[in-house]
Amino acid sequence: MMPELGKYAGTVLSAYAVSLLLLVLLVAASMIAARKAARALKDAEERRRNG
Amino acid sequence: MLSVTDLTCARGGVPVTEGVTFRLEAGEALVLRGPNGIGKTTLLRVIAGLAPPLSGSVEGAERIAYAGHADGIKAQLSVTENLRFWAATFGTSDIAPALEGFNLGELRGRLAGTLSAGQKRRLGLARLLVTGRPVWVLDEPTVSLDTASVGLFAAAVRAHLAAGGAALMATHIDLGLAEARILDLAPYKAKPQTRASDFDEAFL
Amino acid sequence: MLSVTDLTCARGGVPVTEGVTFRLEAGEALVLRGPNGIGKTTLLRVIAGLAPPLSGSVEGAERIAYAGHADGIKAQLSVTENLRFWAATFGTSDIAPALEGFNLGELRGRLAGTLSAGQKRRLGLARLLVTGRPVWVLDEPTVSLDTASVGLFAAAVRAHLAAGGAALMATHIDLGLAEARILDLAPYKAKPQTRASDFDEAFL
Amino acid sequence: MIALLLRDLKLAVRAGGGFGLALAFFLIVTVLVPFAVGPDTQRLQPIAAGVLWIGALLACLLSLDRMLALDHEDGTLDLLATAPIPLEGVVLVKACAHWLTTGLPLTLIAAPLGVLLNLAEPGYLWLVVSLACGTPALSMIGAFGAALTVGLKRGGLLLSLLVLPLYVPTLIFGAEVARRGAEGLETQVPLMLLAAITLGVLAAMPFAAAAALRINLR
Amino acid sequence: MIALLLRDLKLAVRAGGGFGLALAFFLIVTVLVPFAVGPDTQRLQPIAAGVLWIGALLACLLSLDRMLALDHEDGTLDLLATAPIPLEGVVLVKACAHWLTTGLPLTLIAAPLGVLLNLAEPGYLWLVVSLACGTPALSMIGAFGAALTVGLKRGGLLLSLLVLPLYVPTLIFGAEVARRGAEGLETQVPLMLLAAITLGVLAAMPFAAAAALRINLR
Amino acid sequence: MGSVWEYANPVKFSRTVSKVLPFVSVGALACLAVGLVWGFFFTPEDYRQGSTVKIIYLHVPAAMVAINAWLMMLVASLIWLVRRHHVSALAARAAAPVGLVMTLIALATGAIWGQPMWGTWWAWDPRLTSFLILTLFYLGYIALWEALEDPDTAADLTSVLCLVGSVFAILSRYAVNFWNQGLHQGASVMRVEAVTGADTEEKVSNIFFAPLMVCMAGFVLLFLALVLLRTRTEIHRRRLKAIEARERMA
Ligand code: HEM
Ligand SMILES: Nc1ncnc2c1ncn2[C@@H]1O[C@H](COP(=O)(O)OP(=O)(O)OP(=O)(O)O)[C@@H](O)[C@H]1O
Ligand SMILES: Nc1ncnc2c1ncn2[C@@H]1O[C@H](COP(=O)(O)OP(=O)(O)OP(=O)(O)O)[C@@H](O)[C@H]1O
Ligand SMILES: [Mg+2]
Ligand SMILES: [Mg+2]
Repeated sequence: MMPELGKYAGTVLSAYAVSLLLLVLLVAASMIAARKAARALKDAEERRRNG
Repeated sequence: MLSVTDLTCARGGVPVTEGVTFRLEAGEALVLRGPNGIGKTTLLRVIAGLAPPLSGSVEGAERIAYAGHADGIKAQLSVTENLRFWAATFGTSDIAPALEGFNLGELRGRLAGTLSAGQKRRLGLARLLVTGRPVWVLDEPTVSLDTASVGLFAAAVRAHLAAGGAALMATHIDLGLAEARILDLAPYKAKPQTRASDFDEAFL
Repeated sequence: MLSVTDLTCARGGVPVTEGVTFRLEAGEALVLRGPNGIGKTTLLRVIAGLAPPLSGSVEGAERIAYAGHADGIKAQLSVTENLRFWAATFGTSDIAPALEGFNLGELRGRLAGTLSAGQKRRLGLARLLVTGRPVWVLDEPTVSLDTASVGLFAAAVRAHLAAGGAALMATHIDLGLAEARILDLAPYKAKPQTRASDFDEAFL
Repeated sequence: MIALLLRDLKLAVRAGGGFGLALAFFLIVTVLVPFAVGPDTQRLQPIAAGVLWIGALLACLLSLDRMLALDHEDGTLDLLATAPIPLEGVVLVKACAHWLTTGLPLTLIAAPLGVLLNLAEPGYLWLVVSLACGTPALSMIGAFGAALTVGLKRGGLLLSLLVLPLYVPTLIFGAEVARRGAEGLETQVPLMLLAAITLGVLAAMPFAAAAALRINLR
Repeated sequence: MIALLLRDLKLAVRAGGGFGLALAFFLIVTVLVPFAVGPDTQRLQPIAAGVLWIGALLACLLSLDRMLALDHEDGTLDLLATAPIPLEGVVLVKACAHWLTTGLPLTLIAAPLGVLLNLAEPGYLWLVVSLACGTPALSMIGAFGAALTVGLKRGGLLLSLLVLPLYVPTLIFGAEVARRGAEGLETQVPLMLLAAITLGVLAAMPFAAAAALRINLR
Repeated sequence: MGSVWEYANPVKFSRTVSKVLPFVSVGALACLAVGLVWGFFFTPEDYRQGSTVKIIYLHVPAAMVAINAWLMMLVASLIWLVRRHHVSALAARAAAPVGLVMTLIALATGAIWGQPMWGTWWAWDPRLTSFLILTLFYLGYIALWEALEDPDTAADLTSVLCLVGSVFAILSRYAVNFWNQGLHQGASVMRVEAVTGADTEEKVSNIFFAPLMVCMAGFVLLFLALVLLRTRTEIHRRRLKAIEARERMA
């Protein structure tokens, strides 16, 4: 399955690893922040309606 | 001289006072009152043109001399140097009446940094006299002043009114200005439900 | 609790007040009075141990909680975080009475930077309650406070006195503490001829 | 406006006003460089012009936060904003006072400091010329940065962060003039470009800075 | 004391607290150097270690004035002086918090920045080691400088001026370690000396700093 | 359907985002997966660069998005300054960290690529240098947003910074070009062009070009999805702040 990367295997793989890691971190951070904000907002809206 | 119409002021994006309306004519003084946090400072800054109102309008802002909590006094300049600078900035030149009016004659050569809290405050108030502006807008002008100095201040305000000026002051203590009208801000407190506009509703 | 003997204080190398002597027992309050520039701030800083006296002595300085013009409040921390920090520093831990005593319950989660002048001052005074120190030394504690808050302050001082504490305060306005003794600083004003010691005479 | 300029100069010269500190900082950075990179002439000479430009730029940068922040803290800016002079003028005057107390002395002292780094003979003139042309732009760009960060407590480091990338074009052309001068090459083109940047900045920046200041004051 | 440390760290991380700005400044100085001295590898490589050390030192220096001045302005220092903890401890904790928010991140980011200046291969390890050993001394000496200048409005530049000469020994040995490391020479001796300086400073400086602070408070 | 400005209403914007976001995210994911797998597994090696060509599928799209993110922020800032739509300012704020990460990816992959190709991690080539300066602008922009507390003030000041910064970014680009030609005779510039430009334009068109385009689409969609999501987050935060403020006042 793995293509033959030759003598540059380390280079190519590390480039992919670094990029994907950064992307995943960014996406994860965005999603966590979105969820946190949405939940906090929902709580607040409920508090407002009830109290 | 100064006319405020239906003014709504916000602090940190939240309306604090709303619907404030009043007129100030030459020779009149108006004292703002209200508990801590009601929005006196906010209102005065809006009136002086330092912050934009959320709605409503102020006429005559260009006639205002403003004095807030901070005095705009340089510690490394002497009392006269400080006053001269402000006089030059406002296009006047005579600082003698200011020195006299607030009893600063003895301190004239002192560096402002070596004054006590009350002396510094007197210097800050003396600045008003050199601006030559007809409308004084003052935020807690008598903080740290002793009784004699409060008297000096009241006399200065009276003289200013007599000369056709006007004054708007926020304070918690009695200034000894019996002739001043009083405006209590408590009834103007913004209701929490207020909406500035439907469009940006989510933010206000 | 606190005893001050023949204290001479200097500011900028010049003696300001001299020969101040008094004792403060548990349950007593003493109010310092005097016109602007007489040397109240200077005296209080010496008593609190922040500045050395020119002569004379202070006993009981280590029992003092001092509150000056600046409140030691961090704008980026919330009200409770500010109080907790000071409680931890003074080795106490309960901040609830302080919040309650100065009516800060509603503001507890606010960043201190977003408080109005009077609200910030209340927080600064609440700090006294978490120090657990018996002697309060306060410099113009009620600056910017409205009447209701001055009442809170007076009640807090009374409770402190009743619990065996003592308080020394400099102020220009009436605190509503009828039981407090008053010490007028005017008679203690340093004579210009005063010499600290023969040796350093040339410099003073 | 003249009163403001005079006051600023007076304040700078008074004790604790900070006049001379930029100079001293410049001196010290220049002195530290040989300690850090080693004392060889062959190493120092080629980098001398560049190091002097960086030193001047940093010295300028570090004195920026005094320009507006002090006046903001004690309320002077609030009062100036209600005074009958335009805020653009205030900013321009402040940048001017900054240049007179920082950029000008830096330019004058750069040549003697060049000796410490074994700057090549023909470089002295061009170093001084490039600094004289470039430092006004540094002061004016700095005024913009100071206006952006004026409300922040100790915004000094943030100010540096915002301003440094804006300094890049000035630095490149300025250092290029000095470097080419030291190597005896032609300096006309970068000098023209440097002058163009300075003029453009002086013409346009006061408006941006005044806008930022107005936003910060409200 | 722990409360103080935690509070300082919290303040540093809060919005506007200034955490990360020293890093950014370090980055920027490193980036600007090639603009000033030219892009040649042959020119950059020999000065890389030294420039990185100077950059770290300046970044550290610029964040010093926050250490005590903010606490002085709002009266916290007055109150800490009357609190039941020794002033020496306060100073030490402050220096510690400064190192955690400045020196440590600078050390960690120095290696990637070395790439920009084409630092020679073997130099990376030694650069990091020398910074790790040296930056605590920088923070502690800085605390002393901050204590000396704490009463002054915008004492920042004066602070730099006072502290820079005190930084010279640390800089010399630290840069020497990094430079020798990059050139593949032996680094034992300067490293030992650097460590000795750091230990000595950590042991003695808190007392000097607390004394200076006491004088400034009265 | 009325004018575009309707979407400047935060409520309407949030609602639209909720509807659109799933499609955009799925599209982004699909394009990225297809493009990267295609590129990584099913393209041959370049005869000169060996397997390192495969880095192109990350490097080039990231670089493109990084530059265009700044452009988008510039436009959004202008809209905020002129029309004062909060959503616009918040979108600019939301885009900045995404742009920064893209810049970092371009820098990192470029550096890793440069090691075998040019024998160095980093050279002061004008293009690389301008990119580094762009990173600095992103950092400053984000730091300014974080440092200011009042949201409207922050929006105004960052917008002004964005405008002025854009002018200076362009100036820097010319300055850097001038600076490096002067000394280097454009050696590394030539090499970037030789290794990349020519190859990408010509040879790439058949084998490398198609997956590159798919990756490009994937990155753009990802950027879009992230900006929409983060803008909505910012709106929520803002709303939360407003509600808390009201509670305080009541
Ligand atoms: C840290 C180093 C590098 C950085 C910061 C960098 C940055 C960039 C930038 C900004 C672009 C422009 C995208 C555009 O204009 O749309 C680009 C394109 C490109 N880069 Fe790099 N690069 C780096 C190293 C490399 C290396 C080492 C190679 C290959 C040997 C390379 C190959 C390419 C290719 C093929 C393109 C596309 C060119 C085109 O669109 O015509 N880059 N890079
Ligand atoms: N930066 C801020 N963000 C949010 N709310 C704020 C901010 N600054 C002040 N406030 C709030 O706005 C309200 C009005 O404050 P303002 O300073 O105008 O009150 P004030 O009437 O002057 O009070 P005082 O008598 O205590 O000076 C207060 O409730 C205060 O808590
Ligand atoms: N740094 C200084 N150098 C010289 N004299 C000073 C300095 N600071 C204050 N003074 C003088 O010392 C005297 C005492 O000042 P202090 O601040 O103690 O007065 P105070 O009683 O607290 O006045 P206030 O009621 O106005 O606060 C004043 O006359 C003041 O002018
Ligand atoms: Mg107020
Ligand atoms: Mg006093």
